[in-house]
Amino acid sequence: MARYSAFSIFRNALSGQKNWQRAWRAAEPKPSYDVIVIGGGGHGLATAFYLAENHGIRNVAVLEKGYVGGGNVGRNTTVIRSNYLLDGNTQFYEFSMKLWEGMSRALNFNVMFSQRGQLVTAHSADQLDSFSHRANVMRLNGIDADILDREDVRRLVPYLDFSDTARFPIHGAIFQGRAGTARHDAVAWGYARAADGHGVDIIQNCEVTGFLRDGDSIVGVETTKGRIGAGKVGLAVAGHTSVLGAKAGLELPIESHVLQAFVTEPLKPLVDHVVAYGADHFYVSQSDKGGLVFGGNLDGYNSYAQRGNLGVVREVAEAAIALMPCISRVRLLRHWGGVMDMTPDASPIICPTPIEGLFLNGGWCYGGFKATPASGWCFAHTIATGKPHPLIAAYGLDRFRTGHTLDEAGAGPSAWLQ
Amino acid sequence: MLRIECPCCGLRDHDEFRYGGDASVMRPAHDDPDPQAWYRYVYIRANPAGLHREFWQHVIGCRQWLVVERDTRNHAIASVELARQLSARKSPARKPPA
Amino acid sequence: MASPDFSLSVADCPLIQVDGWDGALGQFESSLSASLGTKLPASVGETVRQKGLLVIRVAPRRLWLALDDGIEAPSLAVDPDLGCSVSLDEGRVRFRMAGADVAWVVSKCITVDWRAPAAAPGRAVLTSLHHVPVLFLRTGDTACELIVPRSFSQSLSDWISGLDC
Amino acid sequence: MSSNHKRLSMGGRIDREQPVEFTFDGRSLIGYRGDTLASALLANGVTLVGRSFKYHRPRGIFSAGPEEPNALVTLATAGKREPNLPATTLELADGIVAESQNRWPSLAFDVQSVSGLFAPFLSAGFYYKTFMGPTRRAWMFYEHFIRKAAGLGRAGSDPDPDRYDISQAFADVAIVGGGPAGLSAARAAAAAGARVALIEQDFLLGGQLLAEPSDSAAAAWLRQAEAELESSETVTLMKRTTAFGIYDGNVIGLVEQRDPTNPQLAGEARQTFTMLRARSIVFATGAIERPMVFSNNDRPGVMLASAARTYLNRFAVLPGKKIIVATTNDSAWRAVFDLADAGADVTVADLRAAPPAALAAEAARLGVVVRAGTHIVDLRGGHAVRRATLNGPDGQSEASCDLVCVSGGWSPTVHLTSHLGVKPQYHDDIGGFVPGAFPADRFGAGSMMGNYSTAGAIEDGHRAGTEAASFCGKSAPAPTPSKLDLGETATALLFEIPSVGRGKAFVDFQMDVTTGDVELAHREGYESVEHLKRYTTLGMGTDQGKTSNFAALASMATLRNATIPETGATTFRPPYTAVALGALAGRAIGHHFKPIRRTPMDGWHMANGAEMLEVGLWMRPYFYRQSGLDVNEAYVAEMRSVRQAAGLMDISTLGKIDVQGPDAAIFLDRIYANGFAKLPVGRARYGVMLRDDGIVFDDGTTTRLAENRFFMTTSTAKAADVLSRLEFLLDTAWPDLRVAVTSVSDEWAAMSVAGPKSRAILSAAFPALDVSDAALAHMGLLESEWQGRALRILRLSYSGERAYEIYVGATAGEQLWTHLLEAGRPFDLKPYGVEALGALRVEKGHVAGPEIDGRTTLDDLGLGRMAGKRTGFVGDVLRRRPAFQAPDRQRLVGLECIEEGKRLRGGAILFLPDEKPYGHGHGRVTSVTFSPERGHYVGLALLAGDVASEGSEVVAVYPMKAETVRARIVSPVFLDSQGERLHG
Repeated sequence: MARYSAFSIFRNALSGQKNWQRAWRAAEPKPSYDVIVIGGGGHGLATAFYLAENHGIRNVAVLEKGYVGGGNVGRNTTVIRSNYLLDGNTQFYEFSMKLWEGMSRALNFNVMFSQRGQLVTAHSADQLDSFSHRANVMRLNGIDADILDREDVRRLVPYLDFSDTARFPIHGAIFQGRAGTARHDAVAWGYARAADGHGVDIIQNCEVTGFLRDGDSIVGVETTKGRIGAGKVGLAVAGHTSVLGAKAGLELPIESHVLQAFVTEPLKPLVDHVVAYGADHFYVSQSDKGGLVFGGNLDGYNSYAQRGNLGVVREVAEAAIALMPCISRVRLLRHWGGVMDMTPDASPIICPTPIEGLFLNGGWCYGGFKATPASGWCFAHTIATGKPHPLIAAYGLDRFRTGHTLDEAGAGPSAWLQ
Repeated sequence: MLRIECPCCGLRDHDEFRYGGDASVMRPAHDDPDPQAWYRYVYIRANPAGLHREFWQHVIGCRQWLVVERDTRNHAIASVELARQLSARKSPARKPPA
Repeated sequence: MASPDFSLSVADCPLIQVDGWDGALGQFESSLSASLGTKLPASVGETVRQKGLLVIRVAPRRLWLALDDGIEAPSLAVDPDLGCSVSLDEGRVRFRMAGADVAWVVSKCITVDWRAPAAAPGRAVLTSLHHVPVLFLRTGDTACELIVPRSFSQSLSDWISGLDC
Repeated sequence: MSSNHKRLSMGGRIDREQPVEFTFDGRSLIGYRGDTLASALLANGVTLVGRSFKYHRPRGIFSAGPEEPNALVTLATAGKREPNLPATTLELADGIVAESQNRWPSLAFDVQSVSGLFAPFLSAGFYYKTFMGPTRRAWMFYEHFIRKAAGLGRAGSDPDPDRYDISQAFADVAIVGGGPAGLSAARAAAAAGARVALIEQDFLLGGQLLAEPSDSAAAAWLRQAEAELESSETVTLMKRTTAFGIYDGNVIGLVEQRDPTNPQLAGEARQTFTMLRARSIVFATGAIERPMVFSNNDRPGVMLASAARTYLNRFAVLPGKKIIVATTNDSAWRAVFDLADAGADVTVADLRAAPPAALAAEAARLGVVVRAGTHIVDLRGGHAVRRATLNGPDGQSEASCDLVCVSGGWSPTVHLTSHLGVKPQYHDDIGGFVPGAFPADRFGAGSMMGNYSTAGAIEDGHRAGTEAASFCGKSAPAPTPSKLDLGETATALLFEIPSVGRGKAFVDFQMDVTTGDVELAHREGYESVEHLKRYTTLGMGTDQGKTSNFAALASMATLRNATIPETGATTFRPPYTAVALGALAGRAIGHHFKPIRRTPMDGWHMANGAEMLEVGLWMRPYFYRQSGLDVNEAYVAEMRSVRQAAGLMDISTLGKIDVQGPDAAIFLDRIYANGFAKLPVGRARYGVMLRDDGIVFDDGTTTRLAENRFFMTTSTAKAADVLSRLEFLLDTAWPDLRVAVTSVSDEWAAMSVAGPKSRAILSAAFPALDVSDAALAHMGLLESEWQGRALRILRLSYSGERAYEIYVGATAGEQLWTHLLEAGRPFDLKPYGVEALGALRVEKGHVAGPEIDGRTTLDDLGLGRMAGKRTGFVGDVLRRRPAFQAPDRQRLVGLECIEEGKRLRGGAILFLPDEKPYGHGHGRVTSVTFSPERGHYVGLALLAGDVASEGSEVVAVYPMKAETVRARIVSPVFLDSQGERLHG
């Protein structure tokens, strides 16, 4: 695989761009693999890459029902942060952050990880106290975090509403300087190309329709491209985990819900950070192309439809103007929906399953993008060794039975309220 | 925007309703001591890509809880009934509690 | 519309709510009907007017009795085996809205089709005004009322009037 | 050059009596009423209008509608800056100040246009392949410059001075598009008896009919249709209104622009966002002409053929004198004839070897040069086209020109129909995508269905309008439509990309995507349509690729050696055209973002120095300002006054629920963890509700008013959730229980009188009531009347002091409040706010929001004894799960600061004294207060059971302030553990 570099661009420019190779091969399935990863999104591709890179397992296929990166990895608002409160989450997301920091160079693909800092506004002394609790936990776990007062926030993001007419005046904020955004598609493509470079077969337009069994064990999959044998099967199909889980006989505490995302027309730089509104559901950043990329709350009912409700569009716009009155004349260019696996505690499920040979990676709720590298890393470890990686020890399926749930928001077991 | 035909109030916008989740799971009796039954009721969901029976409350309206059958792939609503009527149908010989 | 032909006045809104029990509804309603001296509205959204009293069905087993200004509350003795009543004398406010442009104002506030039979004079619609539950009462060709929770009433009247609050 | 030197002296739909002044890049210009900004610029000979996104290439006006990729301007009136607006859709009005964008220092001389020189290096996706070193954070360095170069216009930084409105609308039949098909559908549906809303984005109805001469038969047909619809009572004509999206429930999102030419509307909402609920929808959205692909096809002076015809016939602008029309189909010939008729020197380059003879004959009659089998290979001219290189049967030749009109066929406008998942289907016979099968309540008509003749569109519209009305049950017999035949010939509309020259050939003008980029994407394996879009940024511009999608798709299909349907179709997402966020927010801005909830005593608080605090939607007194005291001093002063004399607190925000019925007691027994069935009438009890998963849901007191009647209070935050939950259980789980629950939160003003002198104050305030301890014991109830309103006095304490909660009808709330203050004056009664309330409860060890955080159980909060051995209540079974019984489970403790001069803070993390503070510690401080009683800070904490032994020390670590404080673990009740004050 030819390396990407400024020099390769220069050389190819002189030869009329005729010598670039495919980013990954157009593979067709072999009869069997050591590991099949179902799902050619960020998590599945990262898993395949780390199986090869960290564990030397190269006889791997990634099966994607559509095209690589066509699911949530290419539909999200690209925020990356590691500001988690609960033991079990904090270290996992910080590990992910560290992987992000080296990702472009590790993959030789610029994923444009931009550590521009993320802040969440606080609107009362109590809310700022609870943010301080979080920030304290972060610092005590070696993660950068700061608490800002109103004037600090004003200096950093003067375009927020500091006027007397603000319905929920800004009191302060929690800030993580290392947080930021990345180019979502590049993450999928970068992992695909790097995994392909290690010999992984990436097979697009290949939908898994069932599982092959030997007794109680899963030994392969049925697909639209025929039967494929596998030593182990890893499931990484965000949004559709229940559907495929059901085919394998797994009963899961997951509901699929739509989360909408929005982008405005491209503008000259206006928002230099990731900003989230602590009084309502709204978060925004500005892409390198110039569009303001933002989102809000779940639509709030089970859905696989990848489209949202007009009422939510309106609510998100209201929150946008409440936080940033100056974007009232900025125009919404496009909005779309992604299907989220919501769990009853808003934390993921990533573990071996009760079914021999089947491993599960799902339930990422609306936070899967930032977890992509650590999820792939830990899932690869779990598949390779058969045992959960220590960083995902808390993400077992059994926690709902035992009560060891990780409910960051304390919102309770109704998935749509998370 | 989803619109739901409330059996009492007619076709109303989504934002007048409160979602109540999967209506196909059976709530155990209030004094059922079986942890497995409660675990399944609270956590396990079929989550179908297709017809889904679900609770909605017309909370900004008649406040009745409804059971709606809706296709999760395209949001088309097949039926709406008062939850209370459904429960009555299930146990026609209701008797007042002792 | 620069200055719509529209007026808004605000008044107290004494109400009595009565509920019948599931299973005893027929008995409950005939007894209530007898003590009020009027038939009851059959379905949600229908109203019946009787001597300064507007009977509104707000749910399958729930009625509101709205009293006109200065009308004494009827004494209701609800048999506890049939249902119950609760006075809602203090918690709501009545917005009286009228004028040639009232339909235009309503269209900016609530999701009610002014021209639909369900919103014809004499009908009631439970709906939301800026997230707040309200009862819309169509009182005439160019008149209606909104019964709104007292705690939100100032905010909502500012909203309707297009005022900053 | 004289003003309007390209304007014809006659014709068009402009009003020459009404000149309109505007400026473009500082130049004052004149247009006419009826112009768009684009037509006025063209009339004034302005051909260079903008710069492209990536290469900063000069661009002109390409279209006459919302598909415009190039002519984007910023409206730059002070305080009302609005970037990226297509000049082709801006209705000209006095005072428009327009600026070109994406150029510096000027449009004609743009420094960044040198990026064109680097174009070979800036191929699609080049940034994925570089900028990765030398350090890990290198991208942050490069990104700074890339961000500055990217983006199109610049947004304003001030709040928007304009207003927006939101409107709710209803119709039987909504018709999107006011062209021939839409007009015909509206007439048919209205005649059938349906209520019709006709939506047209333009400020004139007519669609493509507006491109017909203003004295033609088409114009007469249009006038008649419009007059008929305007006079119909059941038709609402919505001009200047864009249907930006179709959503579930047949809800159409509309944005209506205020008429900018009517000065009387200046104070009205700039835009109105309407949610139109339609029983059926007719899509008559027309079609968009496709460009042709050749080298330098983006030069200013290249224009869609239909646009040129529109500028000529609608706006009376002849945009060129020496014109080449390049086409693949018949439709562009109509432009040829009209332009020639208007006096231009026209050459047609038709890709087809043999264009229809009738067309050629008419061309000959008009002196038009016809070059069959010929296409443009390349264009020259910087700021305006000058010469074209043509390639035909006789080889290459050159031709001079000042305008190039192009037509690569038409693409039906299927954007809206696909928002709800109707997949476009490719039809070979028209060479384009039309909507697939509609559901029963949606219909298509006219050119959006591939029916390209006017006569056909009118018939089609009539059918669709009739069927849509019939779907709504309206089928009064409709008259036959009035016919209009413009004699268009219908032939297959080919799309083909012939050989291109050496210069860049653009498929997406705005995003600067070329055929070379498509080739590169293909070469690198980004072959699916979605990969192509994402890798090359195709279709990602403000025009959403309205003119580019098909060309790119065709180009990829050729490369993959596949058919167009095999290559795929893109999914269109709303909005169809960009929508201002302010319009979507409407009036819900500023204070109106969320409704404000006020207690009956709000006016008093405001008038008496209260600092108000937003608590959910409520406004509550935070503390009362006293001279010279900050919040920390003020709340402590308020605490002292409660502890030493008495305080008055507005607690009207508590949720209040009336629970009635023969089974009310049984019901409460099930929903509370502690029992209520045995509660005597006239007594209150503190209760805790759990969620089904065993976690604490809410707490409050419930009082038994009568055998079958209870008065429940909930926390302020959970009031609505609790009521819905109760209704859920009654409707779905226990419909056999005869219980009615009703929110009475707004019925009652509620206030708490707390402190040692509270009873005396009550006696003074209610001389007629017996409030002695015998008559009103702790947890007792007294019901009475005050000023004709119901009065309930509950003896309950949150602060630990003797205290009474007084409930009175809301209309008398403020009156009673002032009455109590008056009666309490001799006893030093002072109002206190939520900060003091919170502090008082911490001192007393009562849990609240910070402890009931959605993760704690009854046992965690030290309340396990409330449930005792009870079973059968909500949450009972799952609260027994193993995790909740673990020895290191965090439980409620009290903490006492033991370092002089230091303080505890909520959110501090707890470690053992000899531990290195790292990780999550053993727990955290949840709530703190300065305790005037103890003279130092005390707090509540959740601390792991295996380290929480009373009397031992912990260290509270607070890195945000670099603080480490030693504290002793104590009982959470800091005050009066025997409860003597309750009775004192």
